[in-house]
Amino acid sequence: MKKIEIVTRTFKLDDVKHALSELGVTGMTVSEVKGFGRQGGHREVYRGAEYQVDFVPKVKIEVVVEDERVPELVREAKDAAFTGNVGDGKIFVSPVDEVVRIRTGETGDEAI
Amino acid sequence: MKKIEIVTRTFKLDDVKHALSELGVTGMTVSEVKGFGRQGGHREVYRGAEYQVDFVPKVKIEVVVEDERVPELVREAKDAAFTGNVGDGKIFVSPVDEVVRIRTGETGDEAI
Amino acid sequence: MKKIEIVTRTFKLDDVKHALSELGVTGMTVSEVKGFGRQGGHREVYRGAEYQVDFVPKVKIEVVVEDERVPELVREAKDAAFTGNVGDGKIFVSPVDEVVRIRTGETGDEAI
Amino acid sequence: MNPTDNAFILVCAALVMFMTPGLALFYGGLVRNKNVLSTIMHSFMMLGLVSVLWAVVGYSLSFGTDIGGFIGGFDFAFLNGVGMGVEGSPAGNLPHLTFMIFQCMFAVITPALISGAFAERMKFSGFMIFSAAWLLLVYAPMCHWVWGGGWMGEMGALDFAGGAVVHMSSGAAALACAILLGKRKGYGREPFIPHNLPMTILGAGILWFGWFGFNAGSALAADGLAANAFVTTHMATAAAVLSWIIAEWVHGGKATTLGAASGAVAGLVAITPAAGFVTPMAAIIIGLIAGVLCFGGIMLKNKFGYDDALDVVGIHGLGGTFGALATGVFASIGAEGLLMGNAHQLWVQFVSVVATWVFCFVMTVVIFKVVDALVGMRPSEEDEVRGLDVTQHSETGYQL
Amino acid sequence: MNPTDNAFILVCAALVMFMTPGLALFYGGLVRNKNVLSTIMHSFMMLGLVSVLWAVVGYSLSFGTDIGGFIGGFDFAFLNGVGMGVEGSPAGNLPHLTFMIFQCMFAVITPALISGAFAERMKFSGFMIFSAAWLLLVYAPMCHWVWGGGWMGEMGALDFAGGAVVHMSSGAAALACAILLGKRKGYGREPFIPHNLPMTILGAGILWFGWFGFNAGSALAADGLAANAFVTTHMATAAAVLSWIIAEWVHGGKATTLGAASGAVAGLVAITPAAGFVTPMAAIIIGLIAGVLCFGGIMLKNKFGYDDALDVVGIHGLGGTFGALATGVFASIGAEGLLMGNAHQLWVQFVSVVATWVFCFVMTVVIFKVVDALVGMRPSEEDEVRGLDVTQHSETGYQL
Amino acid sequence: MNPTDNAFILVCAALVMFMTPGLALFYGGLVRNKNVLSTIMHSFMMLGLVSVLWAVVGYSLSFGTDIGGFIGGFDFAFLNGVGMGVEGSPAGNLPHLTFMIFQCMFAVITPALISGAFAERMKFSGFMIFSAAWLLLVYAPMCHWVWGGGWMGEMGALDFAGGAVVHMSSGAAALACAILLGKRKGYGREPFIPHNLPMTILGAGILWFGWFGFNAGSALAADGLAANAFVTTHMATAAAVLSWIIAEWVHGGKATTLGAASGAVAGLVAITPAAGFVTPMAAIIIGLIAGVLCFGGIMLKNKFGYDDALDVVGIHGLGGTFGALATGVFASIGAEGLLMGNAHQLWVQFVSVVATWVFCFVMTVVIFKVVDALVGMRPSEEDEVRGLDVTQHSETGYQL
Ligand SMILES: Nc1ncnc2c1ncn2[C@@H]1O[C@H](COP(=O)(O)OP(=O)(O)O)[C@@H](O)[C@H]1O
Ligand SMILES: Nc1ncnc2c1ncn2[C@@H]1O[C@H](COP(=O)(O)OP(=O)(O)O)[C@@H](O)[C@H]1O
Ligand SMILES: Nc1ncnc2c1ncn2[C@@H]1O[C@H](COP(=O)(O)OP(=O)(O)O)[C@@H](O)[C@H]1O
Repeated sequence: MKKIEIVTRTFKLDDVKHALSELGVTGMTVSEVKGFGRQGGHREVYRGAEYQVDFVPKVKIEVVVEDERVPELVREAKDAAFTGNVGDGKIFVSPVDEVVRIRTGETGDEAI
Repeated sequence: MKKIEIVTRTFKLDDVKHALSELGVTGMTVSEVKGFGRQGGHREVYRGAEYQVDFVPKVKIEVVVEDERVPELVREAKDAAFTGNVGDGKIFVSPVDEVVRIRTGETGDEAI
Repeated sequence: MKKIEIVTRTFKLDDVKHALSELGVTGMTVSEVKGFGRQGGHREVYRGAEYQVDFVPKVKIEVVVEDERVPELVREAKDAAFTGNVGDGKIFVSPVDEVVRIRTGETGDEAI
Repeated sequence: MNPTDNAFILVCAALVMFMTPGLALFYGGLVRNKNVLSTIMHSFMMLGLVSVLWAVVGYSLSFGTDIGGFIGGFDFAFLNGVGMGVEGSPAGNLPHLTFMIFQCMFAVITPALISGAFAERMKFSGFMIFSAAWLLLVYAPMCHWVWGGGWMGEMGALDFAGGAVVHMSSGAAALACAILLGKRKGYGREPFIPHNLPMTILGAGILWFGWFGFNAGSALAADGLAANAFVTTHMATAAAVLSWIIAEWVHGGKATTLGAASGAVAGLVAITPAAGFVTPMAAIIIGLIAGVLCFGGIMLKNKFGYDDALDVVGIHGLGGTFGALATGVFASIGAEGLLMGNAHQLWVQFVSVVATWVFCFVMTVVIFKVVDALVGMRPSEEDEVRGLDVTQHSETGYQL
Repeated sequence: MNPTDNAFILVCAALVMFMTPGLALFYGGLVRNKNVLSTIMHSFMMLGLVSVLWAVVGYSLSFGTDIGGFIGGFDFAFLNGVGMGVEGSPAGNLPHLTFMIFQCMFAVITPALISGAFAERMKFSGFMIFSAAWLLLVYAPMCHWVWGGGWMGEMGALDFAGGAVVHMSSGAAALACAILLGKRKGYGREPFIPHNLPMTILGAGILWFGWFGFNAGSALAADGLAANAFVTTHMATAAAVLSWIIAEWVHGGKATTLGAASGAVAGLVAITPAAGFVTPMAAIIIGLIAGVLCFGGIMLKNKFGYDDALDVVGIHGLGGTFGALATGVFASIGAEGLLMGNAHQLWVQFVSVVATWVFCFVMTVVIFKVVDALVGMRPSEEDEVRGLDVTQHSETGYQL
Repeated sequence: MNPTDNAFILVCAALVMFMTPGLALFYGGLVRNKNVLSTIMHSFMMLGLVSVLWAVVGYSLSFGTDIGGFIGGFDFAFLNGVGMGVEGSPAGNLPHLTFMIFQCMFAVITPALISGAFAERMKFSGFMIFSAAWLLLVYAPMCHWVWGGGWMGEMGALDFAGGAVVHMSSGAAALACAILLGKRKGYGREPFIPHNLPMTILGAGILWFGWFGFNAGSALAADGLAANAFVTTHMATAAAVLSWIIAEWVHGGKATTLGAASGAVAGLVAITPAAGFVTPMAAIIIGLIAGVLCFGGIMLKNKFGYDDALDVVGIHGLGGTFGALATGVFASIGAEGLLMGNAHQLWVQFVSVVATWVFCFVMTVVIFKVVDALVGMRPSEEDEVRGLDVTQHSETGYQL
C-alpha cells in the first residue's frame, strides 16, 4: 500500500476531496500546515517592528491506498489542485507496510 | 525502524498514550487532524446558507519504534482506541530509514 | 527520494529553516504538533481540579529531498535545532517513492 | 417623578442587561470548544424569552396586587397600566416603565445563571421550555415574596438586590438540575479544561461592571444609599478576589486566573443581599469570607459526585446563602443585624434561606421532570460527544 | 441647562460610542480569519475619521442654519459657537457641546454599518475616501432633512432615533456598494463561514447595551419618554430574537446562535424610528415581525445574486424601512399613526422611505464611481485571496 | 448633596472600573499566547489588591489631612469618617463615599498600566508585592500632591484627570522596570507578534468608552465642564487615531489596526491632563500631535535598547508628558496657558513634569530593588520559555 500526501492551497481542499471521492476513496486525513516554498511570504509590521513571514497556510491531505490505484489518484488529485500559479504545491507518494482498521481489526487492503 | 501512525478519536488520545507508555514507549508526536471517512460529517447553517462539513476532528499519533515491537504496539493501540463504532480510525505502519536524537546525536534504535 | 522529518522546539523553527535554506532547500512543510517525551509536561489546575498535561508544543518540519543530500541536511538541521537540553527532539528519515509538482506536473528529483 | 432617579435607574437597567451577555462569555469560556455556542445561547436566549414573558405576565405575577402573600395578580399583564408616569409604580419616584424594566433585567439573568449547572449536556428545546416554566413558577413567586409585597418581605427578611431571589434560587435550581441530568459523558475520566479563559475574564469584567447597576440601582434612587451599595459591592468583590487566590495559593501553591475571576463572582454574589445594609468595611469582611468559602465549596463538590459543570451551586448557591446570613449579622444601615444586638434578624434570614432552598429545589425538580417527559432534556450520547454546537445549533464556534 | 438631562445624555453618548467597537466585533466575527482586522478597521476607523470631520464641518452641515430645507450652513464649522452653555443648542435643556457629541456618535456608526456589505474585498484607501465623502454628501444632508430643520422633518416624517438617517441610509448605500463592487472571489463555491461566532455574540451584546443610549437618549431628556423608548427598544429586540429563531427553526429545523444575534440587531433596527412613538406592546409586535421579515429578506438575497457580505441590506435596509412604516402604523405617543386613524402619517412615512432610498442609493453610486476612478476600490485578486489583513494592513489577527 | 452629580459620578466610577478589564484585554492581546493569562492577571488583580489597600489606607494617604504638602494623614484609614453624606468629602456636592470610590478606580488602573513594561517576564509574587508598595509609596503621594492638597496642586500645576498622577507616574515606573528587569529572552531574535489583535481592539474600545468616565467624571459634576471634557476626550482621541495611522502610512506604506488602537490610547493619554482646560479644537490639535509623537517615540525605542514590552513609556510616559505641557500651552477654560499669554503656566507644568518623572523613577527603582531582593522579580529562564501562564498560574489561555 502507498500513502499519497498532497500539500496544496487551503481553498482547494474541497475540490481535491471531491475528486478523490469520485474515484472511490472513502477515507482521508487532513491537516493544516504552513508551507515554505517558491511562493514567498509576506511582511508584517507591529508598532514599527517588521517581520518577514515566509510561511503560507497550506493544507496536507493524506490518503492511504492500494498500490495499483496510485497513478490514477495522483493524476486526478493533481488536476483538482491545479491553478497554474506558484504555490500549487506537491504530491508525495511513499510506502506503507500495513494498515489496520481499529473498529474491525481488518488489515491490509481490506482495511483501507 | 517503523513509524506507527494512529488516526483516531480525539478523546481516545489519553488512553492510547497510556497504553503505549505502559509498553515502554517514551516518545510520540501528536497532531490535530480532520478526518474524512465512513463516519460522515454534519450540516452547518449560517443565516440560512447550508454547508455540508464532511470532516470530523481526529487525532493523529505518530510513534517511531524498533521493528520487532510493531505487532505488539499496534495490537495494544488498537485495543486502546477501540469503541466499536464507525469512526474509530486507522493504524498505518510505514518504514523509517534512520532516526537521530538531536540532543545527543545518537542514531538508529538508540535514538528512539 | 527521502523525507526528513524534524520534530523540535517551536522557537527553533526559524533557525532550522534558515539552515536548510542555506543548503539550497527551496520547500518545506511545517505543522504544529504536541510532543510527548522525556521532557515531561506540566500541571494545570482549574477550580481545584488538577490535570497533568504530558504534551509539550513542538514543531514538525517535513522536507523531501534527493537521496544524496540526506546526510548533509540531517547534520545541519541537527546542529540548528540543538540546545543540549532534554526536549530537543528527533529527526526521522523515511523513503519516498515519487514526488509530483502540481503546477508543472514534473516528477521525481525535478519536482522537489 | 424624579428625573435624576429615573436617569440613574435607566442607566442601571442598561448595566444589568449587559450582565447577561457578560455571563454568556463567562460561562462560554469555561466549557469545551464544541459547546461554546450552546452555552452562550443559554444566557443570550434569556434576553429574548424572559423579556417577552416578563411583559406578558411575569411582571404582573411578581408585582401585581398581592394574592395571599404568595403571588401577584394579573393587573399588569401585557403591561396594562404600566406607563410613562408614576401611577401604580412600586417606586413612587420612578416612571412605572422604568421600575418594570429594571426588574426585567433581574428576571432575565436569573435563569441564565442556572444554565451553568447543565452546560454541555442539555437539549435546546428542553432548555427553552424549562426556562419559561421556571421563570413563571419559581422566579415570579420568589420575586413577589421578597420585593412584591409577599410574605418573605413582610416577615422582614432583608434582601437588598437579590441574594434569595436571584442567587439562592438559581443555586438551588442548579443543584436539582445537576443531579437530575446526571454527569457529562466522560466526567472524571476526560479532562474538562476551559477552552478560552480570556473570554471568561472578559465576562467577569462585564459582570463586575454591570453589577454596579444591579446593586447600586437597587437603592432605586441616586442617593447616599446608592453610593454605599456601590462601594460595598466593589469592596466585597475585591476582597473575595484576594481571598480566593490566597486560598488557592495555600492549597495548591499557585494563584490562578480562573480563581481570580471566580472570586470576583463569589464576592459579587455574597454582597448582593447585603449591599445597602452594611458598611464598606463589613463588606470587605464578607468578601474575604465569601472567597474562601466558595473555593472550599467547590473543593468539596467532588466528594458529592454530582456534576455541577460550572459551579453554580458552589458560587451562587453557597455565596448567596452566606450573603443572606451575613446580612443578618452585619446589617447596620436601615436595619439591625446580630452585631447590633438584633439576633432576630439572623433568625429571619435563616428562615428565608431555608424556605428559598426548599421551594426552589422542589419546584425545579417538578418542572424538570415534566419537561423531561414532554420533550426530553438530555441529548443523545452521540450528540453530546459531537458537541451541542453542531448538533443543537448546526454551527461551530471558531474557524481559526 | 438641565444638569440631569446633561448627565443622562452624556452617558448615552458614551453608550452610543461603545456601539462602534461593538459593531467592529459583530462584523469581525462573521468574516473569515484572514479579513478580521480589515473588517474591524472599517468600523474602528470611523471613530477617528468621522469624529474629526464632524467637528470640522459635518455637524454644521447637519445642524447649521437651514439652507432651503436641504442642508445646514457653515455657522458651526470648526465647532464655532458650540460651547458649554445652551446658546445655539438645538436642545435648549442641554449644553450645545452635549448635543453635538451625542449626534457625533450617530454619524460615526452609520458609515461603519455600510462596511458589512463590502467586507472582505475593499481597499483601505478607497474605503477611507469613500466614507469621508459619504459622510458629508449623504449622511449630513439626511441628518439635516430629518432632525436639523430640513424638509423631511418639516413634512412630519417621524424618525425617533434614526430609522431613515442611520439604517435606511446605510442599507441603501450597502446595496449600491455590493452591486458595484461585485461578489467576493469564490462566492457560491467556497464556504464563507463566520470565523468567530462568540466574538459576534459579544458584538451583539455590546450593540444591544449601547442601543439604550441610542434610543432612550434620543428623548434628549431623562423623562418618561426616555423610559418608554428604553422599554420599547428592549422589548422589540427580545421579540425579534424569538421570532428569528422560530422562523429558522420552522425553516430548517434548528435555532442558531447567529440567528439569535441577527434577530437582536433586526429588532433594534426596526424599533429605532418608532421607539418614542409606540407602546411597549406595539414594540413587541414590531419586533416579532422584524425578526421574521429580515430572516426572509436574507433568504431571498440569494435569488438576487449580489453579494451583501454581512447582510446590511437585509437587516438595516429592510428592518429600517419596515420600522419607518411601522411607526406610521403604530404611533400613539406624541403622534398618531394608522391605527389611531391617521392614514396620512403612513403616507408621510412612505414618502420619506422612498426619498431616503433614492437619494442614498444614487448618491452612493456617484461617490463610489468617483472614488473608484481615483484610487480604486477593489484590491487585486491575489491580495483578496491572501486576505486583506496581510495585504492592506501588514498584520494577522491571531497567532494561536 | 447633589443627587444629579452623585448619579453622574457613580456611573463614571463604574466606567472607570471597566477600564481595567479593558486594559487587561488590550495588553493581553499584545503578548504571546503563552503569557496571555499572566498579562491579564497583572491588570485584573489590581482590582482586588489596590481596592482593598485603598480602603484600608491608600485613600487616607491621598486625601487625609495634608502633612507638609507631601502626604495625607491617617484620618480616613479604614474608611473612617467616609460616609453616605457629604461630611468631610473633598467634593462638597458628592457623598464622601462617591468621591472615594471614584478615586479608587484611578488608583486601580495606574499600577496596572505599568505592567505592560514588564509583560512576559515577571514573577507573580514579585508583581503583587511590588504593586502594593508602589501604590502606597508612589501613587498615594503623587495623588496627594496633585489633588489632595499637596504642593504640586498648590503650586498651580494643572492636571485635570491624571496626566501626572496616572500616566507620567506609570510611564516613569515602566521605564525603571524595563531597564531593571532586562530584556525578554529572545528579544531581537525571535518574533514577538501580538497573539490576538481583535482582543486588543476590544480592549481599546473599552478603554475609550470608560475614559469618558475618567475625564468627564473628573469635572466632579454633571455640568458644562463635564460636557467639554467629554468632547475634548473624544476629539483628541479621534485625531490621534488618524495622525498615528497617517504617520505609519508615511513611514512604512501601511496603516495598521494596532496603530489605530495605539493612536487611540495615545490621544486619550495626552488629553487627560488637559480635558477640562482646553477647547475641542485645541483638543484636536493635541490629539494630532500626540499620535505622531508617540509613534515616533516607539520608533526611537529600539535605539535605546531597553525592552518596554508593550510601550508604556512611549505611550503613557511620553503622551502624559506631552499632555501636561500642552495643557500649559492651550489652557483657556478656567485657567490660562501660553497661548493666552501666561507663560508662567507652562513653567509650572514643566516643573511638575520633572518632579513627577524624578520622584516616580527613583522610587520605583528603590521599590524594585527591595522586592527583587526579597522574593525575586524575574522567573527562571526555563519558566519564561515555557510561558508564565503555565509556570506562574498552572493554566493555559486557550484550548481551541
Ligand atoms: N521539498 C519539499 N518538501 C516538503 N514540502 C514541500 C517541498 N517543496 C514544496 N513543498 C510544499 O509545497 C508548497 C508549494 O511549493 P511552492 O514552491 O511555493 O510552489 P510550487 O509547488 O508551485 O512550485 C510549499 O508551501 C510547501 O508546503
Ligand atoms: N485511506 C485512508 N487514508 C487516510 N486516512 C484514512 C483512510 N481511511 C480512513 N482514514 C481516517 O480514519 C478515520 C476514521 O475512518 P472512518 O471510515 O470514519 O471509520 P472506521 O475507521 O471506523 O471505518 C477517518 O476520519 C480518517 O481520518
Ligand atoms: N519515538 C518517537 N516517535 C515519535 N516522536 C518522538 C519519539 N520520541 C520523541 N519524539 C518527539 O520528540 C520530542 C522530544 O523528545 P524528548 O524525549 O522530550 O527529548 P529528547 O529528544 O531531547 O530526548 C517529543 O516531544 C516527541 O514529539
